[in-house]
Amino acid sequence: MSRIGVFICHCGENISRTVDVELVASTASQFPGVAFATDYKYMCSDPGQSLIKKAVSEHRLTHVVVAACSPRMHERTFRKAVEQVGLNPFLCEMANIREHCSWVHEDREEATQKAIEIVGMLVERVKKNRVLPTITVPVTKRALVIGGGIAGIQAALDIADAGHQVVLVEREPSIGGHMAQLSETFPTLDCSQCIMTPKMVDLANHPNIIMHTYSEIEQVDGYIGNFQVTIRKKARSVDENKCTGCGICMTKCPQKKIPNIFDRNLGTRTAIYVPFPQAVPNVPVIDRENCTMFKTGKCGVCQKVCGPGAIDFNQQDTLIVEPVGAIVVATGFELYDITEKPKGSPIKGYGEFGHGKIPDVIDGLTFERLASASGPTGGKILRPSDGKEPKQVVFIQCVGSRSREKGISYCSKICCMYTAKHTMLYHHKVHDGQAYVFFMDARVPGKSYDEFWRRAIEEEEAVYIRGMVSRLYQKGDKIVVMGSDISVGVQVEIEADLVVLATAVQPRKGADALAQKLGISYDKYHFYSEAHAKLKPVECATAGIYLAGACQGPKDIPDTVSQASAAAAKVMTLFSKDKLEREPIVARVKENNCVGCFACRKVCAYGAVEEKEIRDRQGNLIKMVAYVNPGVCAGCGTCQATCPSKSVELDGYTDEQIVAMIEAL
Amino acid sequence: MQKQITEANLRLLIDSLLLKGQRVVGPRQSGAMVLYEPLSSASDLVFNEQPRRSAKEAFFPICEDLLEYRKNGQQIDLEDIEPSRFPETVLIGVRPCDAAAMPVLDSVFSWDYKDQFYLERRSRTIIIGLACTSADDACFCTAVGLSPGDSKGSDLMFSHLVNGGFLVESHTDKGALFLESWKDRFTEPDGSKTLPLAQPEATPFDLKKIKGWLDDHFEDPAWDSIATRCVGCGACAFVCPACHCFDIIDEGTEKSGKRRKFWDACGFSKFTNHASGHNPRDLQPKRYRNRIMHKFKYYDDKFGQNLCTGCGRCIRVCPVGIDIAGILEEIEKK
Amino acid sequence: MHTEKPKHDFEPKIIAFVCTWCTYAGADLAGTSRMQYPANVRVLKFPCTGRIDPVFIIKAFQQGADGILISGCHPGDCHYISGNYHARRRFAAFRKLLEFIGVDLNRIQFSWVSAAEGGKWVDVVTDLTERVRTMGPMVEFKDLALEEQWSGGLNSPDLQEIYEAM
Amino acid sequence: MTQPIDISGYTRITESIRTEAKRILSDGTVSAVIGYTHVRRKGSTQPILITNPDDSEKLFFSEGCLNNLVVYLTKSKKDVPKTGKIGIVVKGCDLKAVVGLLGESQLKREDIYLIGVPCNGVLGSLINPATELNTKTIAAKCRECTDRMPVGADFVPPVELAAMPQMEATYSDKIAKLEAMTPSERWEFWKEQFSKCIKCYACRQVCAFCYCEQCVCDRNRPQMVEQSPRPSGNFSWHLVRAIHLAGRCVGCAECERVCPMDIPLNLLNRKMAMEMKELFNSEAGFEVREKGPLNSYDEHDDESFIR
Repeated sequence: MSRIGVFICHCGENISRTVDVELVASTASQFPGVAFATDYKYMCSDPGQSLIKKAVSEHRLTHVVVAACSPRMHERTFRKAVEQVGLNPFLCEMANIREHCSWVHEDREEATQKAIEIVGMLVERVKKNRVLPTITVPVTKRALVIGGGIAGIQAALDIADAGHQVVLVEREPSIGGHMAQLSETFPTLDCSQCIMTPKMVDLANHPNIIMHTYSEIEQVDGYIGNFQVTIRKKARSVDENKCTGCGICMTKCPQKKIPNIFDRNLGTRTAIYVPFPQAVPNVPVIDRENCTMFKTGKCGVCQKVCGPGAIDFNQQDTLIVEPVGAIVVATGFELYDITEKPKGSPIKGYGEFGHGKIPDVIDGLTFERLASASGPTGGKILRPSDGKEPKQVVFIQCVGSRSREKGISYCSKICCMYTAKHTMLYHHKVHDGQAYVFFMDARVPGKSYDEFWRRAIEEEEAVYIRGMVSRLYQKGDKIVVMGSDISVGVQVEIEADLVVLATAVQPRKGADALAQKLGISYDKYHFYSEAHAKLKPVECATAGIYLAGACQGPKDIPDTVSQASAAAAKVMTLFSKDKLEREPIVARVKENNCVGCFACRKVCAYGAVEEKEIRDRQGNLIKMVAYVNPGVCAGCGTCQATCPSKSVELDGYTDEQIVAMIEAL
Repeated sequence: MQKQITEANLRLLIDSLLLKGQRVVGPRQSGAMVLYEPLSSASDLVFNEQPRRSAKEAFFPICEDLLEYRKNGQQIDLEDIEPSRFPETVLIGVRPCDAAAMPVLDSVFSWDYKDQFYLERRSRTIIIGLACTSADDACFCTAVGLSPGDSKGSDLMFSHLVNGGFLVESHTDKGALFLESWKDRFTEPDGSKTLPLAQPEATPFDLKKIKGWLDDHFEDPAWDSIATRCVGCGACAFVCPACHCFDIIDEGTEKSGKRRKFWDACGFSKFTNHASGHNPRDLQPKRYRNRIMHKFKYYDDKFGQNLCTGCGRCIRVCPVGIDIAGILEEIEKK
Repeated sequence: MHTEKPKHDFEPKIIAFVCTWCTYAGADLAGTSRMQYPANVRVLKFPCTGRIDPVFIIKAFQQGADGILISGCHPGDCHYISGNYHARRRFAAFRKLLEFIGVDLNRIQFSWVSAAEGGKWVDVVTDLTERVRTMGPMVEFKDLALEEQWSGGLNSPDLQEIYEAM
Repeated sequence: MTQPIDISGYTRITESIRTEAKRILSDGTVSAVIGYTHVRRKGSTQPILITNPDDSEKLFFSEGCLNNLVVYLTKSKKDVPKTGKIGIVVKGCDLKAVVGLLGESQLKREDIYLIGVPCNGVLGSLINPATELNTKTIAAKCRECTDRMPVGADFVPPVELAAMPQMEATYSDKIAKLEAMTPSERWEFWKEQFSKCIKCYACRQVCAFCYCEQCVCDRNRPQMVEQSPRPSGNFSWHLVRAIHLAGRCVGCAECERVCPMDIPLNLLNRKMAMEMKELFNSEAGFEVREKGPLNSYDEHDDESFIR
């Protein structure tokens, strides 16, 4: 038999002005199961809480209802109070008679009657409340960072500096990502590699960081605090432990004409290669598609010249399982390849700019390589077709981006700034050259950004033309760019030597497949979705997984680094305790009743529902049932409303509790 | 005592009963089927079709209240249903296979515990049977020792006369009293012939032999082959004139509610479910076995009667075509 | 402030099923903003509209609700990612069923009320209350509760008299 | 005008079923076959489970083979052996239930061997089984059947279906009539129907989709649905069943057929199926679906009813 205590708060006069609190208390004292009821001026005050605690002890109360303000305000306060006198906090409920009653009704009689009914409802509910023990989940204090670009590097360094082990997985043979490809960076024009390479070296040398390059995520199991990540380490054909990075293999490799992808195919590389000279780790990889040994079985020059004997043609992919407690996803972006319509992509091709057909129509990243001192031209702006210095360069913004009809309706965010930067770099390197920019609007908010853009126009003499390019074609060694200047309403025609397209920023190919392995959600462009656009911008809805950088949406370097550090901070918060405590409002499966239709799993947004085998004592499989992982369940209860037999029940919001409230009305 | 009544007089009689405030229950059209229901006028009466449900619900309703509770502050008020308030009822046009079940049911309802709810209704009701003139291939009253003209359970027995009207025979004091108090409506028999009785195709079972087999074959593979097909609904039990299992449950809220008694069926999987979760009749053949055992062995052991009047209703409604007459035939041959 | 409120013959009972993150918070905001609305509504708090089972609606009608409000987060704002989307489908279907068996859908209101929309909460509750007030009591389910199968009823004419006499 | 329906093919179907059943039982393809067999009453049938190849002769197919045998494959029928592969005779309409159950993790395709029956229709009821199949006695579902040939079965008797006479769809007609009524007229209609219910649960027990271990309506803590067979509890029961079947019911109409009180239960299910189609463009039973319409969603679902 329950012995319920009901405590009616006056809230100064906030409640008592419109609600006859004494009447509510005296009526409540007559409710079945109520052992004690009283009212007090400020229930949340120290003396108020003491009053409750004393009553719990003196009247041997089993449940408590505090009728006061919104539970969103003080539920925690009162639950803590009853916990101090030995009552499970979940045996205390609040009846909201302030926000939902005294403040919104003037008629004293009506408000009092409503308050009595609200209290009655909660009294019936609390009778059905059960003791809920706090759920604790152990935390493995190791983090996985997926992606070795600036976002991944920053997040990994921050977490590692805090004293936790980090496993970093990079798909390419070297970390560095796109930032390693850039020439100079806005808005300060400092050399990208100068600020990037030290960080790469820091990462490689960090005692807390395990780096797996040329590796991919194979499988992710588990949940917050307890993930098991299987990593596929692709066969490099070079033993990382033996290789000294001397580079003789590359010098001797007879296959020298392979387009260098890192240089956007402008330069060439060998079949055994490091993507770029400052690569970390400085261990080459054999490109098996182009290696003579792999193609014909004859060559093996690299093996012969390698002193330490690091070359291993028989190396196989290996699978490594790493236990981690948190995952930072930092897989970055790629530029929209407008050469042709990508197969199976919802995004339409952009044939009209001649990219892929006219050699001197290049994209922004290619321009970065041209401008980079370590690039294929040594930092000279020379056009790809004939190596001549272009005197007229046309930059076209918003190629692909902000084009609903082409399938990408978002703004790629970084192009306005990098195009402005490109015009400056160009002007610095080709003093007699002229840069033209076709743009829709300039979107340059950010510290020192607008100033930077203005500088490009005002000091570096870039000509900005508001309007889009309608046609572009090769004429002799020139590229004729036709467009309209809508600010003055005239047609413009420019004979350019080089055209640079600011193509859209897109998530990495395969972002969706990775998301499915991780159990995180993504938008229609395959950018990963944060749990809340404003308040949880780095958390995924799946607990324990965090986002950093452009994989979540187009971002420039400052934003990326900020988000990476933020993600790291979230990981550190998670790692600050040995065990994760969470509110025990989670769904539980009644395995006796469950028939395993898994409707619950179909509606669970968190992937919290797993399959569980029920076996008899002899070990024979009796049936498969659903199992809700309490570490993953967020407590929304959609599973219960979906389950036809109500074999899954949300603690704290059971059918018994809810029906009790309905029946009290 | 034999009398005779014309159809017109019967209708007048029913209307007079209704006017007097008596409840008259008889077969009447209810949608596409015929059910035993209270008549609002004599013209409601339908004689040519067997009602879909048996007449047992006149004494053993589908659902009835037993008591009402109300919490008043900290105290609980109980209010019992007073069986003496049940209305005086004339149950008319009852098929012999339905009427015959009443004396059988009386045994169980007045055995160790006197069920006032059943017995009070029973004592306030006069049963007027009506001899059957048509049968279908599900009917098998003749196979279980009854006949389409059987007066078992009827206070008065009506038989159709060839030229219309009914021959009326009284079989109990209650019947005689009824004839006496409405004597204006009845006339002396004029020797008219009654319509020939229905002739169900069924040949009589050797019920002793069947029981003998049941006595020894609680465990038998035959149960699986008979009843694996049973889907476990209560249709057979609910249309049966003799099935009498019920459940009692409190329905209502924390504040007030009612204790209710309603039909239950041994075919339901939860029928024998224990609070522990254990179910001694865990599979459907065990449940169906109980249906046969109860009807032809347990009840016989206890009361010397069996719980089947051959009305054939369960055969007609069974979703999976289980034919109790066919099963008895099968057992008999064993 | 204190205008004389009109007294009505019929005060409908309105039961609101709301999610805790948006609509409950929106109703809280209406309170902190001291907005006024009819006192007929009783609020049942759920973690998410995804938790609201259609059976609760039937139960509420059986317990005498004259009007029902189901309200949660706007699409895309669900605290639990997609609970409100599931609820939207579930109730799109269930209301069709209710309509088909003869429940006047004017008695059921669905709404999205965010934590910032105290004013919308007031509007929704006020409109529903006023609408249901003009419709009168929801008698269907209440009458049903009093109905018996004939054999279980005690309602013969003379018994009625006896009861009335008592 | 009542027209006869040509079911001359059923004899050859019967032969074909027997041969196939014998074959798959003999060669060990299956451990049991679920089919139809004769009963004492002329024209009536009942389901049978055979394990001996010689018993194949007991199988047959006729216009009286109304049952959706798929219910025996579900977990609610615990006494049907669940070891080994089971052969089952299915009409096109029944096969849709198999498809639905596959999507709900209740069956594995490799565990069943489907003997599909080309079907010209079955009777509406077996209360008077010795009835000729014609446009009047045919089951309402057969009037608007589009699944006469079972698609995706492992074996289909090589029998050409006779042409069917034109028949008007009765469900959509009745639904339209109900929809044209006022709410209170509809309420009165259903009140009369549901008041007849005696809670025998035949509708639930024959349903291939009512495979719950514990029906929510049998639960008493809390009592979500009143168990007593009174109009009030009956209403809740049929509403809960309709909403639980919405988007899942494949329209085999067994619930309606077996109701001893003749409640037009399939009207509810057809209505919900129509709504599922209209609202979510979803139809049950045509393909194995990972998610049904009521456990999935689309961000752009209609919300014109939401304020």
